[in-house]
Amino acid sequence: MSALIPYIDEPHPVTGVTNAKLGIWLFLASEVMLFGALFSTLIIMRSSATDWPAHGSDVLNVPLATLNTVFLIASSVTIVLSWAALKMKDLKKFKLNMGLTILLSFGFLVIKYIEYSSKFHHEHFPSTSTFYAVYFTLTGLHGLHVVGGIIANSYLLGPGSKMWFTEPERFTGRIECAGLYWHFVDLVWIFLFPALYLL
Amino acid sequence: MSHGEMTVEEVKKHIKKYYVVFGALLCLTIVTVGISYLHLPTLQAIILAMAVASMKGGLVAAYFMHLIDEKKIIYSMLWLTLVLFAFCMLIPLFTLHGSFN
Amino acid sequence: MSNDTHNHSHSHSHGGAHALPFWRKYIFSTDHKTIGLQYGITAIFFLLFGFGLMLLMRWQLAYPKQAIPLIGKLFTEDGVLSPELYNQFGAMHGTIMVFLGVVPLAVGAFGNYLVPLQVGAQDMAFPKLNMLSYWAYFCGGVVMLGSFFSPNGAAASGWTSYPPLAVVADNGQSLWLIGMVFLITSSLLGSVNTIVTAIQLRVKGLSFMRWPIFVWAQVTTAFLLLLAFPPLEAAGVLQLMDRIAGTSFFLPSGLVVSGEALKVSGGGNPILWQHLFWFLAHPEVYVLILPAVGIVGEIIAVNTKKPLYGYKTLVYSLVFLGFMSFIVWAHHMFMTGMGVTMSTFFQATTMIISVPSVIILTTYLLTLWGASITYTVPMLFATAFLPMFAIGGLTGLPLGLTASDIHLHDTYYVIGHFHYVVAPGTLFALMAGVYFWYPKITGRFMSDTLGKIHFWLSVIAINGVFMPMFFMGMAGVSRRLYDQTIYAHGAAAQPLNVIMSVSAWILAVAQLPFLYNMATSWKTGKKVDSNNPWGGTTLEWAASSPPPHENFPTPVEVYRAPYEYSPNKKLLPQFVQEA
Amino acid sequence: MEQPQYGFWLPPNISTHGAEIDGLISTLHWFMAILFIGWGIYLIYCLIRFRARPGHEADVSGNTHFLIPKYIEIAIVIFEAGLLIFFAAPIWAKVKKNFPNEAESIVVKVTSEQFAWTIHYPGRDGKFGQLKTELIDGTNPVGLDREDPNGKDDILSPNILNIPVNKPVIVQLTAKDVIHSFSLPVMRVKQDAIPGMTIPLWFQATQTGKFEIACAQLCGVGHTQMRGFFNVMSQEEYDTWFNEEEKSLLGDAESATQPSGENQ
Repeated sequence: MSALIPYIDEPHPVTGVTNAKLGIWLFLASEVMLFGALFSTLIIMRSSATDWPAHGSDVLNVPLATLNTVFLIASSVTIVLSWAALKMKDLKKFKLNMGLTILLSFGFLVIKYIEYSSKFHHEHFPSTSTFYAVYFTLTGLHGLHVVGGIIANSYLLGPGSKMWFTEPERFTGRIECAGLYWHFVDLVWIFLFPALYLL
Repeated sequence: MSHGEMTVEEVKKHIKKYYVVFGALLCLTIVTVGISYLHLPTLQAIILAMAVASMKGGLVAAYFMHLIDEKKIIYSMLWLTLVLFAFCMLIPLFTLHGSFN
Repeated sequence: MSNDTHNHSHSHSHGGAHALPFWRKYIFSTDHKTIGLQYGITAIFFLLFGFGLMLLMRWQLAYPKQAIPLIGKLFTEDGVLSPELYNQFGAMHGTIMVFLGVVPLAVGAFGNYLVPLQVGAQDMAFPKLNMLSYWAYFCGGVVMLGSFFSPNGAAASGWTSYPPLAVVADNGQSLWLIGMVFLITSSLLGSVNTIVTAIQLRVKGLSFMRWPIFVWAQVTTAFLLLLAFPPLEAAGVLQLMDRIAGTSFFLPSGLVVSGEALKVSGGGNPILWQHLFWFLAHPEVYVLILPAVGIVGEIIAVNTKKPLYGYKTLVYSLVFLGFMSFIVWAHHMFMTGMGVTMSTFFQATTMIISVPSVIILTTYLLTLWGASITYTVPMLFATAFLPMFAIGGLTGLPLGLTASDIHLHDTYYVIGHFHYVVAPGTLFALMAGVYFWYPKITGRFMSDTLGKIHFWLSVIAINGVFMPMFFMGMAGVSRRLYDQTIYAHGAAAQPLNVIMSVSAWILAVAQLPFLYNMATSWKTGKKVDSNNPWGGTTLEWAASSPPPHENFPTPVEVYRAPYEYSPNKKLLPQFVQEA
Repeated sequence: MEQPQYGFWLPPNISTHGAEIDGLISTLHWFMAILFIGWGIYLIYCLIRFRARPGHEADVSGNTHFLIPKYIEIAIVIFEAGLLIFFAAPIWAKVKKNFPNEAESIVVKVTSEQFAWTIHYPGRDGKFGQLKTELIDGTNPVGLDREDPNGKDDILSPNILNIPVNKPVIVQLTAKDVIHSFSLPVMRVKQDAIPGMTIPLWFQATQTGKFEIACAQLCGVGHTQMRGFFNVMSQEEYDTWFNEEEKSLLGDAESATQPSGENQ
């Protein structure tokens, strides 16, 4: 059926983009608004809270979070490299880079798990204070986005990659979209990290 | 795709760029963590940290997300989003300072 | 897909559809027309359900504390609607009508069915996402309906769900929030699809300024949904955290509920919810009205037999209206202790937004000048839309100015105002749309006689429901009161409640011919004799009725702007080449 | 004190600022009526004159341009801007910002809860006593500390606001649990009561009488029942009531929290 839908694999002559690319950007636009509202909340909570820690580093583990930042940035590089590999028609290199991306994202989640469990261990829950409420909600939602990314990327690495042999252009486009989403997840973290851990 | 007709040479050039950006991002991460250990006054700390984060975000958006050369339709849509995002970021101002004046 | 498969599948486009099993064709279909119909049928069910809740509430309002005749015992032991149920019905009436009724009908059903047809596409850009969007909506609906059966019933804190009330409320509220997350997801998927379809799948020759006005309205609406809904999603998650994880995003310190200090960390801000909520919910009003404006534009263009007046002005007004709708939200919050600076800003934006609304109304009114108006049933509804929308819009003025809002805020005046916009406004337009495109969808006309009965009864009854609300609001009666007669000024205005309730029941009866008409004309209505029975100019009239699986077996092309007529008064559809 | 007359339109106005609000409301409704009737006449004229009939054809040239609507639209814009600048904003500033002098006014705290109002007078010393959450119970709904010297003479009046006529009243409005809205229809006063915030408002009554306080914001299952009263008294009546309350409070400090509601 989808055979009749144009501009799946080639850009529209007027807009210059494929359907998927326009679609993913629209989706990211809505995500921008989602995190915009959450950052607004963070600012309000911080401005009016009485017991906000003077520095995030007083209560949160900065070295672990820094490592996580490096993980996410690195995974952003690997996913864009996996797309570049497809551009050079190198499926093996694509698989290697995409695999690395997923591995790094898992690394991110593992560290997140360590952070969370140490907080729970010290009886710090979302209900403890507005700081922890913001911390858990924002990192939790970001974490869900990471999980979503892992699912999508794993599909594209595994069963989804068969499309390379039938519709290589379309598959490359899909990887580009997955990459755009993943970079956005990275971008959110780039702002979350200083806002929660460093300030 | 904006990069639909790229040659292998061009892709390789791109890849080089990605590594440079990667390096820049790592440096900026170290910078921002470093600044936080200086324990600057809150306002300066916030401005600096957000400036560095914006630089990092800008690099990711410009190079990894290829916003540096994207199609007009994507730009116009993102400008619209940016304006509305700005409205959304006015909410703290309205919530905290909207009353009684 | 490579080009050869592209061409190959053309010849098989029909065979492929029939080979599908029943559940792929009608249940988990990816055909935009089937999904449009699924949306339509589900939305009409919810509209009737939400309307039913209101009919029950109207008994309590007209005859306080008297048992509801016949069916009252189904709800409570003595047959009297309890205040608990009243609040639940009130909250769910609003939620269901807005999020499960009107938006899915206007955007999900009409948008899904018509946008691909009007841009000449074979289907939506992402058919599977489209299916997912419907099923997310369906799940949201099931959760919302299911919440009535949760231990303490459904959400009862109003459709606005203001905390702290909503946070300390019973569990129905959690289900409400979860339901909303489904509905928001559905809207996001749907709006991405609509925008991409309208922009990318335009046929050759269909430039932006040749889009039918309905497509412009749908695309603007889709942008509103796309960018305004996420803040509510965020707010919903935060409220859910407040309810489930014990956080205090919306709970200030020192709350004492029923004499007990609430054991929460505090430090939150209840006003934050209102900002985030209205950041969505004001654009949401325009989500309700813009598709209606689009539908009315199409119907007026066809039934006046002349071009729409000021197409470009209309388009710019629509887009400007959509954009401005993002910066007026705090006019819902004038009574929260807002200062002079902020309130003046939001009053100014509110006054500015009235300008494009007036322009839209004016262009439609001016289109009538020099026309040759055929009073078909859809045209009757579209005509009625104009003065009804005008009343809805005009009564926004006293609410949009702070000083007059002091007296009218949170009274029946507000209810009258937005119901005039949404009920005799949007819903009339949607009914007009049903009569208008029914022949396209089924290949048969709906009965004219039944349609006219439906129209005249509805238009009289609906004004009987909502017009008294302005007087009641003027008298200062607060909204959402279970029994206003305990107040002296409420008791004095009580006769108005009886008028409203009786009108509402007449309105309910008036919908029976419509439902009957819709159901039976499918099989017995008069058959259409051509693809273009009304004499329309836009692309959907190039397809056969009903359109086949992939809409246009032979590719279509667009040669001119919509709504053009040749000098010798001949219709010039967009898809016909010769001038 | 005669009963006010209510009907299907604005309730009587007994406040000093209400006339301006009513004036704006009626100006707006005249404006709306003129526009609507104008549009309506035009619409009906078109519907009749341009109906499809044998021998009548539509003008399809599409090059007719109308100037009058343009001027009407410009006029509407100017009129709306004028209303905003010269009426709405100044009235709002007067009501919300230009507070009367506290020394010459009655200052009360109004605390709303599900589903009642507590009116808290500072008493003879003009100073509010401390409020402590842990002291809140059935007889002391705001948690007033009677041990506090400032709190000894404070009057707590459940659901009844007594005020003297022709004297400004400043209300410090707050809520204990959820959002309520303090609505005095005859006084053209409405203000949300928001927990965690204390929002000031003021008004001045011009005639005596017994009126009602309504809750205008859905606050739970008893929203309807959240009816309070406010009595506008002559200065002498008010003084008598006030002195009796004070006497009963300071005469017997232990029974101080007994509500004075019967004293209407």
